[in-house]
Amino acid sequence: MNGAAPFDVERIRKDFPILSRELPGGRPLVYLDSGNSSQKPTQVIETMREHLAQHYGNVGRALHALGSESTEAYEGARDKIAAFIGAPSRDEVIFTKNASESINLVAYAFGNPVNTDERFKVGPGDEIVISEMEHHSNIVPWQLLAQRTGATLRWFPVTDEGRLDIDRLDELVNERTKIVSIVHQSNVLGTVNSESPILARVREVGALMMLDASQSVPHQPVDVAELGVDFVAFTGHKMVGPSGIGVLWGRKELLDAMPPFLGGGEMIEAVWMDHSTYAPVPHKFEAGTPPIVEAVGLGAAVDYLTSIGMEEIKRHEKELTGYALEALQEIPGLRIIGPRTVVARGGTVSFTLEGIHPHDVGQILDDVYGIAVRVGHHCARPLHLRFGIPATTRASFYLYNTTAEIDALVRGLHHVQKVFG
Amino acid sequence: MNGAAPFDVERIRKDFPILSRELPGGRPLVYLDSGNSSQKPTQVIETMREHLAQHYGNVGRALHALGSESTEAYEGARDKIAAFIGAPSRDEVIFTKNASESINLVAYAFGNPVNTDERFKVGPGDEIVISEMEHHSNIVPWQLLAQRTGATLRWFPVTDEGRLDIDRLDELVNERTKIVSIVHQSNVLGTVNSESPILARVREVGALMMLDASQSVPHQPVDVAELGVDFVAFTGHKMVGPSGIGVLWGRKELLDAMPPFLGGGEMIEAVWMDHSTYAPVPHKFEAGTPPIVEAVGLGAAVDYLTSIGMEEIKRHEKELTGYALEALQEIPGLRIIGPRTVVARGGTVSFTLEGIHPHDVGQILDDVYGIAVRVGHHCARPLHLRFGIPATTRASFYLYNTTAEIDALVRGLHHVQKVFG
Amino acid sequence: MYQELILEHYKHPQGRGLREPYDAEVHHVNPTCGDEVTMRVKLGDGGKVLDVSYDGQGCSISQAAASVLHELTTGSTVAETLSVVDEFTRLMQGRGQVEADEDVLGDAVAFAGVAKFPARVKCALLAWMAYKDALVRSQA
Amino acid sequence: MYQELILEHYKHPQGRGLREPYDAEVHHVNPTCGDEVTMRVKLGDGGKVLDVSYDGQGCSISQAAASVLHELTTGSTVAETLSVVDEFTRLMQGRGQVEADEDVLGDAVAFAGVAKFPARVKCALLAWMAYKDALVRSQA
Ligand SMILES: Cc1ncc(COP(=O)(O)O)c(C=O)c1O
Ligand SMILES: Cc1ncc(COP(=O)(O)O)c(C=O)c1O
Repeated sequence: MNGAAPFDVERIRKDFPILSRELPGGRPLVYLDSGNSSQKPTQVIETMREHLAQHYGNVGRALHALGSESTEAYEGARDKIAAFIGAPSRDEVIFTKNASESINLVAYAFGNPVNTDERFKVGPGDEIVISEMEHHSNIVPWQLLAQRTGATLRWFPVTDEGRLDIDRLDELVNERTKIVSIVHQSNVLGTVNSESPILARVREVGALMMLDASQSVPHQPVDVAELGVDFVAFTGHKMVGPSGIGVLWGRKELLDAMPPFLGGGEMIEAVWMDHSTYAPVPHKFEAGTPPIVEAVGLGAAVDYLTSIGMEEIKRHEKELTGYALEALQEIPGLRIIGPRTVVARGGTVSFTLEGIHPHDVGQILDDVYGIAVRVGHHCARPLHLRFGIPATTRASFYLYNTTAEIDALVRGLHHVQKVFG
Repeated sequence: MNGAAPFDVERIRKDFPILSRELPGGRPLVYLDSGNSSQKPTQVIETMREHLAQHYGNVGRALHALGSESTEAYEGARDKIAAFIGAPSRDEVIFTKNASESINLVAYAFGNPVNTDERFKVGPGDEIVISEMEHHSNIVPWQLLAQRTGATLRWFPVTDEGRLDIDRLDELVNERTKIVSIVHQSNVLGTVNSESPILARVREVGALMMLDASQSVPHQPVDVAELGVDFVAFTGHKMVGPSGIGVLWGRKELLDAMPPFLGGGEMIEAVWMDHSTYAPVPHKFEAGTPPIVEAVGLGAAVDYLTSIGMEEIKRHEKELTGYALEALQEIPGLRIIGPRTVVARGGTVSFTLEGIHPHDVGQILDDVYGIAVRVGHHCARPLHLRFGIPATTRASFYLYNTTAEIDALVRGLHHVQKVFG
Repeated sequence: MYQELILEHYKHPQGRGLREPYDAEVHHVNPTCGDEVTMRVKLGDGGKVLDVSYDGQGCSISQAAASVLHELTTGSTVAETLSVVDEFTRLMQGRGQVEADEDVLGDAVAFAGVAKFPARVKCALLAWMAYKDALVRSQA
Repeated sequence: MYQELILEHYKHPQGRGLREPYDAEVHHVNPTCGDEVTMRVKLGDGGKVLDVSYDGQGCSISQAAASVLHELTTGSTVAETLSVVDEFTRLMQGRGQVEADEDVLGDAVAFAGVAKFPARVKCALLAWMAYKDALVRSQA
């Protein structure tokens, strides 16, 4: 892709300074927690440093040289991200602080008494549909909306294999549905959901549809126009970008119809003491000084990912996932929560070890081998309740991971079993 | 203060790499736009770089070594900021993305049908009080609240000298008032408002009071306990810290009583599909992955400011302001908008030049001399309407500015007058 | 950016002042910086632009643009002036990357430097957008 | 952090199981990780702790902590056990900076390493907080 050099994981690892770091006690770092947050390449870190040290100024407001340089870098980042996700217009890319804010922004557009657009009216009798495999960030905003407005929250169940159960799609999504918000790739199961059957039904009943793409945009080519949904949320820190920046993509026509969310500088056209008019999107939704350097860093992240090629990254992760699924299933007492084959799933593998609590698994992996995995409910407690377990251990892979690291994980798990044997 | 070295502006300037940068065309940079956003010292830039390159992990959720290092750095930054503003408890310091989000967070706590606390109930007949000298970020959130709830927005006028006019305090703040939100230091006039007479009346009528301290916390010692108000908002990028981070300080008892604002990961205690319980403050208001590296950078910024001493910074800026006020008033046709003496004002000087539009002033200062000032309404359009002018030119000073830079400004303004003479 | 020609037009605006008769009058404002222009257009037979009169306030760029516009449009045909408007708009929105067509733009070429300053582009375009609007209304 | 003693208590919990008679029963949950403990306390004359019985599920730290607690409290007086609770809490909340008092803590000193892991401190404290709660209720 892009005529880039062939995928070379050792070369890629050199771009990430932290990967050659030693942990206290001389442990090497084996970072298998990118689903939680990814590491950053020098290209991103240096772009941010350089911007802070030589080009920083506030954006939008300043006419002077630094203000122009910052504004150009900030708006240039918007162009890059629009291109990266195939947005029909750059104005559809809104910078937020994280995926959570992106989802809340959309949730707060509903049931606002000031807004008269039918599509965003929500009250008792109206329904909002999510799923049992959502991250808390795609559950709680909708719970809060339901509480504020009296609407009803409903959800798709999950099958034993960790797939979305859409058997009752036609009943769940119906004339009372205002919005359906579903995760694109589960941060626990690894499952990649196919949005098309749901979207078809959503269109039939005249509802809107949002995708939480926090775990898909970093790991596979995502084209929002191709997806065809109305809103897509994702977050910078999971895609080799900095913390403090997220993205909401939305159809311009809908963004135009939505009321403002946060009020303040930059999101206005003109202000009087008793009323205001608002700037056109995307600025309408970017109140106050935005995460300037963070957006610039995310632009550099997108450049970096593109230079490697998203198809290549996906292929590499698929290889790792296949390797890991096979190796892990040979460990006695290990139960994978989620699909056991690489079909329609990403590089996130959650599991339990019989008789050993995930906290203990994670702690020993870290203490003894420097292996960073995540343990707990991964901000998806209802999904764990569904499987009747309080917690899992999760290994998640990215472009810089190797099969040797998976071997280390397997060795580590054997040791854990010995300690608790 | 702190037994620090005596204030040495030349030494301080060396900490800010951008200040020795050359602009295109070989112009030196004369940065007089810190009221818009401040520059960053190496200490902040390097702390962020180092964290990204060697210690980055997600906070709160991860048990592993990097997760602990990041969590410690992030929560350590909270400790530093709590100490910097004299917060009675570290849990009262909430990280947001900017001051605008901080103010919106408080505004959204009012009139939420889910919340039953009397103090946050707002409806028709209730009143919200701001002032005519507010930044849009302390106007629009309250307009939006008034629109959502039917409450009435009222405001203190501003005197011709650019002071808050509290003559009608007792009428403006009354039994119907729910909250008064006022700027601590005006970003246009430089005026520093005394909160105490207003606060006394606010307490009499049982309302709440918020201070927008975006322009005071960077420039003078601010002790929230001493101020005695209920909420204080400020922003990282104006206090030598990074973009993408703001702070809300609030009394714990009130924060506890407020409903959550953004929903998502990290702000919960436990989640079921149909309801959730929430984490204690500050985490209740920090949904999703926070601006981790930005908080760490803000911690370094606060360390830096403390090492210089806030009293010293205030004194230095007062000197600059006195010098500038005197020099500027000698320019024929120049009218200062705001107090003309250094009493109860900070280092922000806005003015008009007869017959020359501020855009032209700013452009020539920048093009010819590399002097960065801000021109326009500085996100305070109602204040400009009050003075019957569409725009002003604003010079704003910080710890790294010199009297030589003010001399350059004066020379530049003379040149502007020659061009348009 | 402050070409001699721009300053000349700013200090000595051509055709300034609102005149009778006119077919349409428009008032345009740039809310972010407060620049304003009121513009009247009088058309004649054969699509002739008989008069463009205006008044306004704002920065040198916005006011000089109105003066240059007056000069370039008065006496031409609507069709001719529209191609100037188009070319000027293209130049202004080109972020400094677009080569100006001097043959079409005449004096307005002096504004080429403005295109590099996104914040000022709106100032330069204010009068031209008002003119386009006034044309539409005259012909309606 | 995984001291032999902790693993021993985890694999061979002392006094586990809910027993009769009891004065109070409490159920504590750590919502972030799902660790749970149910605890019963039976007090006797002179503030004697006659039995502390418990059941639960969770990580080795939380479960071993309950077992150690059973050993340290059963047979002591309420006053004595409260000073152990206080010292254990102080140790756990000390972020690894606090020196443990072995004389007071006995076997519980094995948990000192946990204090360096903020995320695990709650696990270690779960049973101890439940015990304190149960005491209050027994005496109420
Ligand atoms: C007085 C005042 N309040 C609020 C703000 C908003 O801060 P931010 O843009 O960081 O949200 C600013 C600065 O822009 C300000 O000067
Ligand atoms: C599926 C999913 N949705 C939403 C989020 C929230 O992202 P953020 O924490 O950046 O708001 C995450 C990651 O934490 C996630 O994995």
